[in-house]
Amino acid sequence: MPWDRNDMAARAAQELEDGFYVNLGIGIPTLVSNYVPEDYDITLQSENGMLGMGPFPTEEEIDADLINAGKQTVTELERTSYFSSSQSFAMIRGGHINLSILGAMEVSEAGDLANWMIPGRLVKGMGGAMDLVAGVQRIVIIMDHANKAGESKLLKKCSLPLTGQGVVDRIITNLGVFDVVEGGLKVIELAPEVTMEEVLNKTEATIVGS
Amino acid sequence: MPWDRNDMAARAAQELEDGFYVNLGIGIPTLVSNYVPEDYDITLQSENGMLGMGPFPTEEEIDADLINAGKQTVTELERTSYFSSSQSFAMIRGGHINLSILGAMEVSEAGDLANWMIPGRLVKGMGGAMDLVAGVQRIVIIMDHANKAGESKLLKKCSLPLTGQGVVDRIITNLGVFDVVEGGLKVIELAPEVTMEEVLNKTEATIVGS
Amino acid sequence: MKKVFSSADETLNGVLKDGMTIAAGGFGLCGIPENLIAAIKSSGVKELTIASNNAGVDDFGLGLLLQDRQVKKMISSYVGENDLFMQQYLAGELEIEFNPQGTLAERLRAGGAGIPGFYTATGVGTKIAEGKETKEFDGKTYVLERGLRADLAIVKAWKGDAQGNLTYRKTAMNFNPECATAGKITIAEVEEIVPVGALDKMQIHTPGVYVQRIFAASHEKRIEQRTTRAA
Amino acid sequence: MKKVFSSADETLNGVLKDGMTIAAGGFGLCGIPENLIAAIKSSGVKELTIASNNAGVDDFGLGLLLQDRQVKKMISSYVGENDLFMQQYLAGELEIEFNPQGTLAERLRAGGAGIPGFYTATGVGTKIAEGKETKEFDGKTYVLERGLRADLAIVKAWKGDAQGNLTYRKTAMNFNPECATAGKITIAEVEEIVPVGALDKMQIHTPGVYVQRIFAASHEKRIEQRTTRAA
Repeated sequence: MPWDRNDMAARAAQELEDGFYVNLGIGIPTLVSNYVPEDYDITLQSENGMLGMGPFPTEEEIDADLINAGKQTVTELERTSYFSSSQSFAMIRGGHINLSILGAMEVSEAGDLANWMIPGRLVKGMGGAMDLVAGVQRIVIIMDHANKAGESKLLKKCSLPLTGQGVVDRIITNLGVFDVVEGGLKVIELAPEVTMEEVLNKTEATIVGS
Repeated sequence: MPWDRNDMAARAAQELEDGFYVNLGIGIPTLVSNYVPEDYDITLQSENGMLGMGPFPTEEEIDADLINAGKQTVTELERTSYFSSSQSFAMIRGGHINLSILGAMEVSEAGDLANWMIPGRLVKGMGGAMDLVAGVQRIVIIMDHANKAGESKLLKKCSLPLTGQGVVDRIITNLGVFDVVEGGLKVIELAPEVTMEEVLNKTEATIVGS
Repeated sequence: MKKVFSSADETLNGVLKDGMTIAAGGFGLCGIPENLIAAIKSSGVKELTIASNNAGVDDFGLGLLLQDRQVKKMISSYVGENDLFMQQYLAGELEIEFNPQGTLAERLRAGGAGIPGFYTATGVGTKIAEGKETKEFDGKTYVLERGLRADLAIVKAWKGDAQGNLTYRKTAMNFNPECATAGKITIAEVEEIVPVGALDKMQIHTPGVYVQRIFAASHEKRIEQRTTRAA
Repeated sequence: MKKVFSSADETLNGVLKDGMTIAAGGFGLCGIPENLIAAIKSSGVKELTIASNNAGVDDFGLGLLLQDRQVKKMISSYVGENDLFMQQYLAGELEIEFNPQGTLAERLRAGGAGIPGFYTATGVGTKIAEGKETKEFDGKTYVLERGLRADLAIVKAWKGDAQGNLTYRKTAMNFNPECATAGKITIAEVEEIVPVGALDKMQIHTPGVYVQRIFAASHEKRIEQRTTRAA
């Protein structure tokens, strides 16, 4: 049985290490915060200028001056610090954030990532995604293995404009966990009841060493 | 009668305009703060990380954490703000300081400045001088017209290693005030009883339009 | 040198010109100079180039300037919250220059800090690097990005004083400090003007040298995504 | 991830290596990590490259590391307060790379911010630009300077917490925030460790992500130029 959104988030939480500074993308990556091991000291960075992001506020706690990078109201923690945008991206670009978990439209076997633009469709902008993938120490992608038309999103080469070139370290899909290695993608783990044959059938990217 | 140190500082104070942000070099330039018109709102920047530098402290006010760029103990004012070195030089390099008044060993008729290094002698370093002359809106030099050997310090070409190229706007010496203009130095003002002939005799640099 | 003014209109007096470049602080609708934006709308100034991370929403923030087509070009990282923007963009009435968010922040900082260009790995191998110079450092490729200055910067702070010293509150800080340094003229709207000396001297986010005009005003502070948890 | 240690020696455990590069905060003797410098002296580590605006004085600050010839090279803007430095320099025992003060600060900031190179007008046409690339922007010439990272950064702050958040006091801030970002490992000595949450969240100069180890100690805070006015 392939993983659902929450399974993928739970699996992604295994990427965390105690003491990590982490930036979570919008969508499924946000769910990862529900699966942080209790004895881990994890600090979430929000690229609009906050280190130590807390949960959503109660109705009473809502503060218009306190939002995350998805423009959602959030809360602060005891450890929280605030800073400006250039300082926030200095932290990101300078490699001080240990891990970023992001969504994707396509990933190539070379670790190229496309997640910001579909030509001919409305272009909304890349926000901080290009900086995150270029600067954060480790990039883990969570996404469905195939698009709605059933086509593989793990490709030999991305068809969409790139967010970053050779930036992805690991991909977690509903079918399993894949690492970008020399020559293609390596299967690290399969979701329950998912077979290697199914993965090979549903993946355009080269699967190596399996 | 040529100007003395205090006369030169007083003349340099005429370069100030109400509301100016000013960086004063070590030595005679420091004396300029004694001649600020009382109705002027002048803010002194100290490049080690302070905007709004106050006078020297009383014995009771001395604070080891509060020094100026000359490593002298100073005081803060109501308006004072503190910041880091990169922020301080962002302010300087970015052209946000209106005026810097500095000392010099040599100035050329092209506005080149040499004030940090004498080859063969001990080299102590340029500190913030190169950043100041490259970034501050207007550079005014205070120096003696001649060195101890009686040789002009206003030269056709500097003989010493430069602090900056074409950076000086105005020079105030014991003999008068000189602007760097197309083709050489222009006499703006002479000290009392100093004649143009004396200036021409004592100046190696080309004097134009006088 | 009086820096304190009584209103947004008064601070903008003599400052606005058709075709000028404006850097505007704010992230989404958080920490935006909402009174200055409204006053710029009223002024009718046109052909603006605006550097701002986002373009507001249709009826608030920078979106207000789109209603009367006052904007020629946006330099932004994300404009997805503004339908009017999309319509004008698709109709060819509005240019957009996308900058990665961190690159935009650094361009403004660099512009204000006298740095005309810097290298970043962000965007290398993507559309963003097309037509830009690249250079290798220690075997890795970086793209040259330019410092960005603006004719006018408009920022929103929490507290300010008559010297122009500013402090910001929580994530409403965002791009405001960078914009403040990048403006040839910088105007700040604040929630409260406090006496000079009342701000903690070690905690002034924007020293007064960067701010030419300042005024206090009330702020609607509209929230885009009101997300809550059970109490 | 315990960041709080009990002493300078303990924080340096396993960190020091001959030939390493160390970025050290401080301006003159103001805001220097004096306990860490003393511990580095005791450790006997050699062949150090040290990026620090100054080199201390003969018997305090970084000057202590010169006594046993532990320093191979200094990257500084001004070393005029240290006679021992001059002796070793003239004897060819010590290298010096002079950086303009603002360039040194920006190099450390850039290194910590993932910017491998930037352009500045500082030093153009002088010895400092010799052998470096230059480039024209808008008709003016700038020199390319490199971002600077260090194997270890040692900084001195006023108050810190167990998360590594730091605040600095007055002009003792100086190069400390930049050094903190430039270190692959950053160790902070503070006057006081306060509970997490006690520092004003909007006023933390160095967020904890930059600081791997922290300890509290007393500080002599020697003054170089004791200048006073009549009371």
